[in-house]
Amino acid sequence: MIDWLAAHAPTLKHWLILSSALFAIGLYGVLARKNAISVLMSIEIMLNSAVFNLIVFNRYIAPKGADGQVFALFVIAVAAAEVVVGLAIFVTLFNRRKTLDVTQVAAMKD
Amino acid sequence: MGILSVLVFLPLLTAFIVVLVPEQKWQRIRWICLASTALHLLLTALMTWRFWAAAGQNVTVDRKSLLTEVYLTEKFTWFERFGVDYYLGVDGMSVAMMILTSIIIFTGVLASWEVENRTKEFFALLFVLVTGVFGVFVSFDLFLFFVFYEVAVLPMYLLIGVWGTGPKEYSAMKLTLMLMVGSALILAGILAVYHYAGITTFDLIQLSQVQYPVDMQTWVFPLFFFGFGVLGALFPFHTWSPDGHASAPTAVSMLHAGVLMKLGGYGILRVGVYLLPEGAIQWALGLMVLTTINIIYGAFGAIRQKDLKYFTAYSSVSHCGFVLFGICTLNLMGMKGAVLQMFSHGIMTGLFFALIGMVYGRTHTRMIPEMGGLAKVMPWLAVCFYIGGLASLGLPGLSGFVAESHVFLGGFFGNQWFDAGVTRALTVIATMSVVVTAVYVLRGLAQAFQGPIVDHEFEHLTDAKWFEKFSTGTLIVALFVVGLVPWFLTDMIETSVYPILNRILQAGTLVGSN
Amino acid sequence: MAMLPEFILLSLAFVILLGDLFLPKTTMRQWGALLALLGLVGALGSLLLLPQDATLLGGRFVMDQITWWFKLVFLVAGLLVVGFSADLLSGRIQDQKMVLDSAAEFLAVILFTLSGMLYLVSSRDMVTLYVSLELATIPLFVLTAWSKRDELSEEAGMKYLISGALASCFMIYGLSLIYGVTGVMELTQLDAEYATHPLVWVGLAMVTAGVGFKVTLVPFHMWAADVYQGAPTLVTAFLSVASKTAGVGVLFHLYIRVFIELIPDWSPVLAIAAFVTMTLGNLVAIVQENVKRFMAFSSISQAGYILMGFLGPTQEGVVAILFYLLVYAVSNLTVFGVIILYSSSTRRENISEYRGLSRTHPGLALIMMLGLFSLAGIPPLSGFTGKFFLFSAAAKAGYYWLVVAAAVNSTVSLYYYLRIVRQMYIEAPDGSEVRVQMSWMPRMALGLALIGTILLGVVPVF
Amino acid sequence: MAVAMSTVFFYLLGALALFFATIVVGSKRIFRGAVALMAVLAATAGFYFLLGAEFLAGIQLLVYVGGVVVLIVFVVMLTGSLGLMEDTPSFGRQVVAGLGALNFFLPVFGVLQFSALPEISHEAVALPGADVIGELLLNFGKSGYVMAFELISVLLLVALIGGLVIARKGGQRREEPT
Amino acid sequence: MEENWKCLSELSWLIPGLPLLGFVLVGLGRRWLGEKLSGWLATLLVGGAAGLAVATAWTYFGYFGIGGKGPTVVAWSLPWVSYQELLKVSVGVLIDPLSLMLMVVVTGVSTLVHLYSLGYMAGDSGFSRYFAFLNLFTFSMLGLVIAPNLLQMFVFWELVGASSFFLIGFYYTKPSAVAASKKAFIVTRFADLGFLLGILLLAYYGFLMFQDLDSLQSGAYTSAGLQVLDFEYLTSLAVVNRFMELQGGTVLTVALVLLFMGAAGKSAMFPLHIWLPDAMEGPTPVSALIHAATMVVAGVYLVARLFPLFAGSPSALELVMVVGAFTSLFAASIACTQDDIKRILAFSTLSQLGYMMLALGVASPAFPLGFTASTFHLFTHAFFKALLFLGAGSVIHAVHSNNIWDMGGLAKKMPFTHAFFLIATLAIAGIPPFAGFYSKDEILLAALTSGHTWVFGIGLLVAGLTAFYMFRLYWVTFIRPPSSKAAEHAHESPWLMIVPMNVLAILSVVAGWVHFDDYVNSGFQYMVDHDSRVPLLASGAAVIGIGWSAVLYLGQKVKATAVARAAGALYRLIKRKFYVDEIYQFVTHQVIFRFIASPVAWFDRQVVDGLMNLSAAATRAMGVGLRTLQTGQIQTYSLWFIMGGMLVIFSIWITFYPY
Repeated sequence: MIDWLAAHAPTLKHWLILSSALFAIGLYGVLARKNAISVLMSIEIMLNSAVFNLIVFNRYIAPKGADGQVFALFVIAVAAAEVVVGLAIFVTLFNRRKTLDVTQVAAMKD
Repeated sequence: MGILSVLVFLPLLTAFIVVLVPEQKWQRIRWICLASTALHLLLTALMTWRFWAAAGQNVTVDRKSLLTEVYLTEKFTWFERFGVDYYLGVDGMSVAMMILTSIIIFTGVLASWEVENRTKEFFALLFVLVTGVFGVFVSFDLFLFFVFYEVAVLPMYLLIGVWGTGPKEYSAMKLTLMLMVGSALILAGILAVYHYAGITTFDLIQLSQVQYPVDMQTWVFPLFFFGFGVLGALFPFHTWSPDGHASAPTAVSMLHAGVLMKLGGYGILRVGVYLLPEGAIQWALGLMVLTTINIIYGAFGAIRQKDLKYFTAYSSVSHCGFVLFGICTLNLMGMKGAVLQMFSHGIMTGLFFALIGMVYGRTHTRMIPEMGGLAKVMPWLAVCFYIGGLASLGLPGLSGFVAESHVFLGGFFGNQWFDAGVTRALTVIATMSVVVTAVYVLRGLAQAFQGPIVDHEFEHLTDAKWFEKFSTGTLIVALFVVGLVPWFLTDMIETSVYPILNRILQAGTLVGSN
Repeated sequence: MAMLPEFILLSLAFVILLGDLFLPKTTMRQWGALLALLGLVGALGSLLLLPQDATLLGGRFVMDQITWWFKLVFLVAGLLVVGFSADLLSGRIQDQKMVLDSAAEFLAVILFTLSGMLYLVSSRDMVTLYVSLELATIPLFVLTAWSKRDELSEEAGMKYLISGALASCFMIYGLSLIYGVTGVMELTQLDAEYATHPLVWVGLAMVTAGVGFKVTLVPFHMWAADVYQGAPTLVTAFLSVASKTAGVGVLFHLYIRVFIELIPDWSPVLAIAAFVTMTLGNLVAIVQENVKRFMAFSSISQAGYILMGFLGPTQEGVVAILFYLLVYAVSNLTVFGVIILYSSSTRRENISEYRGLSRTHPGLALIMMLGLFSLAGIPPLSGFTGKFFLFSAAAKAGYYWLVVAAAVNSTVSLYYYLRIVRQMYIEAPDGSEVRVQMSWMPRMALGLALIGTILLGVVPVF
Repeated sequence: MAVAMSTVFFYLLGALALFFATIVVGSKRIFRGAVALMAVLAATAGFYFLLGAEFLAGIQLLVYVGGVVVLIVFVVMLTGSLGLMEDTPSFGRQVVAGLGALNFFLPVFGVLQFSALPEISHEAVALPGADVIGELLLNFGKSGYVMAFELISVLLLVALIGGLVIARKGGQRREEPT
Repeated sequence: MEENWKCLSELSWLIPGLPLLGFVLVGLGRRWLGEKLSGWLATLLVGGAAGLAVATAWTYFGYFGIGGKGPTVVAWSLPWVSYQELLKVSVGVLIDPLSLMLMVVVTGVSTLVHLYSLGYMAGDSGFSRYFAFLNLFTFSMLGLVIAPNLLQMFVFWELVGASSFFLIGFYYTKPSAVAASKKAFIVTRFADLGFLLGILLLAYYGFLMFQDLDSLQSGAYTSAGLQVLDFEYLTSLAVVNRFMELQGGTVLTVALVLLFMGAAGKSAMFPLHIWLPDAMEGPTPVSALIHAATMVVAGVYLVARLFPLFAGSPSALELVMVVGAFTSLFAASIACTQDDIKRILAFSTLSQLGYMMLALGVASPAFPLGFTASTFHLFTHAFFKALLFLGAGSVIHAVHSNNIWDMGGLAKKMPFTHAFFLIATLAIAGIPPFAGFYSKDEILLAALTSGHTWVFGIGLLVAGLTAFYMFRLYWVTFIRPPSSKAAEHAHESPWLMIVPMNVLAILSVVAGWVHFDDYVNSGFQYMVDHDSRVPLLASGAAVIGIGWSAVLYLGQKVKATAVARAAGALYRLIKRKFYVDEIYQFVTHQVIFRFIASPVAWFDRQVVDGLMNLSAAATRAMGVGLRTLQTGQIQTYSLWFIMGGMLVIFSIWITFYPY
């Protein structure tokens, strides 16, 4: 049982497939959801899968260095900044338009 | 600052001065412009004399040289990384064209003596246009040539758009766009030549020494021919000319039909044929057929025209067809005839449009059926119209005949690559246009000027004032001078056509052999 | 000392912020723009004096001739935008609704963005590149949503944010894939065997998508129209010039420095992208009514022309791109200058509302016309020279069909530029006499931009 | 033994992460989505532990889960969409979104399947810890990231200022929408 | 004798120079000179030219003697246009018997017409303009006559056409005059097209053979500085033989036919004659000078000048003969039915020109008599036809109407005009002592001796018809009782008009006695036996004609109307000039204008323009179509974004995957 489990340890391919799956789900969220905040949440998932990707590569491709982790750190910080700005805009948008439904907020067309 | 730079940038300087003059004193603007064009005429004469002195020395201009002798040159590097330099120079053809342009702009200013609304901008734009045209005729660097070529095209939009009559926006937009599409083709051509040459320079003379691969020439020459042809009123692309000229104000249509359309022919000769002789040989016979259609089509088109300006526009399409036909013959007489025809047609159309402007100023109609018996009321204008008409149908003693006889002889003699039967048949068709021209010229003029007076208010119309007499007078003198004493012009043009001819003969041995 | 311009900008931003805290309320509104302007002039001066190549921090911060040129464009753009902003911030324009609040923060954010862009072009490794790119993008979301009274501004901000976030996700995912294959953070000349690895291609493609968003290449250009229209005109100007140049900087670094062997194989893709970008930009611009939306599509088509420089990575192509970026920046800002000044006084944003401008404000009309003609590529203005050498670079790479297509496209572009010229010069004014007042600073900035548009074409800069 | 444990954890946490991600994306209630997001991020933190990047796991939990998601919850409440029952997107939108997601996933999946990924060593290796990361962050040398460090601080400052300006304008001087 | 020939030949350029000077002075100086002075100035200048011409002729024949064919001398030349190496065209004066004869005729008749016009045109508003154009015409006619090369001839040929256009359209307020001038110019212009093509053909082949012919003659041509288009070169024997061999002579024939087309246009031969009758709209002295004596003979002069070439191609001569004969018969028959006095004279000119062409047609190297006969008839015809026209002019001046049936009984009222008119009518009818008889007799002799008997027959018939219609005119205008009030109190014209008619009357008598052969002949030696039957037959036909017209027209009741009704349809056909005018009208207006010109104009407006507008509209439509992509929805943007991203990956996948 143990050795069967050991034999089936996750290879790099499994990790990457997992991260791309997460990315895909985030993508689906961005395209499908109507509420702006849900869209933002889906984007967070995508960002998270990218960071996860970095760590996987750091662990398996360049275990000596910690570049991957440093980059991950920075990305998390940037994500945080992004969310701050995003939510600020969403709040003012809500105050003016009383809705955050992305399909309604389309005053500017062709 | 050689004489050529002065010649090119004097109009631009005038444009600036004019802009500074306050709006109300619009009379003074006219006088400034007239003074500047007069000065320009003198300078051109001086330049011609200096050119003649310089070219005269090596009268033993050996007929075999492949390089265009360029005189009065000014050259300094501009964008040295791309091999672009500010290279002005003059040879026979350019001098002829410079004389034509300075005469036309001089008479053009006189013909637009009574432009009241926004005179300042009108003359400023007009002189920017003239700078562009002068620049093209003297620049021997392809980049500079193209810069001046586009500068010459753009003010047209505003000139026609603001001061025009009738569907002015539509025709202004159509004219500008079609000419710009033409210049798009030329740009592609220039870049192709620049990159196939291998040497990073835009200098026309150096580029002409390169032997371009023949298959490259096959697709680059039509780019040049059709690119420049759009401006030279080549058959399928000529539709901008009737509308453009009909809506343009007098001076603009004088300048445009008289000079700008010659840029097309000049460009084909200077850039198309000179750089890509093999391409020229391969294409010229087919294009000869097209230009013959051009001639006949323009002539027949003119018969049914009711509006004087459309009438002249179609006739200039036909005459420009002669220019292109002459170029396609690829022999000495044909090409010399093409340049002569450029000159003579320039003067003729300038005269015609000036007169139409003056008649329109009086009768406020350009419809021939509405006019009648004007000769009794304005004899001077009627006589000038008739002289212009006779010149355009090629009456000997006027410049039209000299140019057309060159083109017919050139067409008839043909060259050793073309099938003699075809060229001769085409020349015969082209000569027939002379009769058709006679038909529409005489019908039009007789209906407008002879016969009893149709509209009774025309009775009290006045004849030409001093400036109108002066401008039409200059043009008519030019017509007679070229008609009676052509050797002055033909020798000058011949010196510049020989190098082009030698390159074709040298190329001919290649095309002929493979 | 290669970092001097960046330091000047950052310190200036902090000075303005602190100034706003301690000094009385209105000082920053009145003098903030002037202070920023002086700072920018100082930065520009320092850039001109700096030696053109230096590397700091062990290769993390590199300054070479090409980077120098990019920084020049950024600083010029920043200078002009701050110049134009003087009246808007100080509230001296009649139309109070157009006034931008919290002037000090606005200036500070702009300066921070500029410093981000300067760092962007000097960074040579993935991390610094990504962070400076985000520093150059996220503040723009803020700027877009800055205007209080204009409800479109928030909507534009929201759209810009979501698209921007999506693009940066693609960006990081791509970078991570590249890191995964190369195993190293530095983005230097990739040796051949990595270049053929499929993962790298996917990575590069996703990074291109991310950057394409910023440079408004066609599949990724959708956001541009709404954001350009919604954002305050000043920010639109900044967006269309500085942000696009930053994007081109990243593309430049990727395609010319890192993945240079890929160019011969990728250039057909790039050529098609260039063609589609310019054509779509031009075609849709024909039918636009709002002048800001019109400028959006015009700048999309300009991005198409710039892409032509990437085709033949010869020395000529690089020079052509750099020159055209400067020319585009100056010409675009000339036009935007007039739009800003005209719309800030008369709140008019439709092309048809520019009728008779040549009668009411002859000076403005002339400047606008020269700017538009330079964008259309009419000699002797600089736009022509720029486009000519760009087309020459594409021709050298053998894409003659693209050159002809681009030339015809610029003719179509001439058509819609002339539509505005027609409104200004041919149509009669509609009688509402609203005089546009300008203090000295915007007037000086407009003059500077105009002189740049004209002289760059004639004076041999390179 | 450890490898076996990692396999178990990998598949367990993987399933967990994917499940919660679908909830974030699919649930009608936004608040429920926010909570699901928290779970996904926590699962990722678990992965980091698995991969040996404990410091990162800590950061993830602290910043992401603690900060970002809390902020999102806070805004959800602020915009009164706590109880908001967002109607499920129309079937057409779902299909298109699914297609878009698959359009990304399939090529990447294909590339991963067919391209030669570097072979990896399974033995547990200690990834450099916080000390190495800290040293890298402030190292002026060739491999240091001090510039990025400075820039990220500026970025966070700008985000802060931006957020304040935009948010304040809404709250403090609330003019009636024109 | 030798030195005044030298000095006169130097001054020969003055002959055309003086009328040119007249044109310039009178044309430009209208305001200062005033009417009277400009009229007299013009007349004096042309008179001077006439004096010079006669003096040159006198010294020429004095110096070179008569009898043999005088040498052709290019007295003076100035380089004008240099097309190519061997195609340098110069303007010059070529003197040889033929050109001298014509110079004398042209300047003589022109001076007399000038004098006559002083009286006829007195009081007309465009008085000085009239004299300016008359001088211009004389200058261009002289230029044509003395041309040393084909191109100069073509140049002045066109100028003659232009000046006749101005003169016919002199009364430009009259629509019919305007239409007539337009028609004349266009028809001649159409004919000149043939002339031009002929020149091109000759120039091309002449150029090709110049080199080796020159080497054959060991540089004779180059030493003489000859150019391809010079007459001396074209008509030199070597060239003619070479042309005859060239493609079996077809090239030569085609060239000559084309040249003859030009000549036919100017001399109003059959297909191209429609403009001459309408040209009568111009003032009568103009018709006298241009449409009787000078311009119309230009065609004959062209064929005469190129006679050696024509001799080289019998088929070309054949055509000339046939066209000449047919035109003379055709015109003579129409003349019998016309009522307008000037139309009758116009058709009689047509028929006499046909005579001259016919004479040239029958001439050949073997029987060159035709050449001299035609030039002799040209010489005499100029005088009596001019006189007829001037007589008609003074009659119209008196009666103020052209229609002969309004006249009648003018013999008593206008004795001088009647006398001169009678002399001229006798001359043209070919009654022995008068000029017409001798020249017509020579033509008939030439036709007979050269074996063209059917041509001789037509000649005789035409002689009879000519006598018939001339005397018909004479009886009705002078002898029959006056049929209108105007005719009753008509009075004699002033002396200014009588004197020139007097001179012409003397000339029409004397001109016949000149032994023409010594002066002008074609240079081919020939032997001719004067068959005495020919003069008898000719004068007999004339007498029959006169008698027949007296019978028909002299009685109380004009029996001619009865005959006309009897002839019915045939009479109407001839009266309507065989409807040739209507055919031309139909061809030009219906066929050319409706079926070619307006479709071209429509095609240009709709199709070519349409295409341009279509492309513009298409671009705009694409723009509108693409604009709708911007839905404003953030989702669609993101979708495009992702699709685009994947597109990039996919395209890379294609370019790279095969490796």
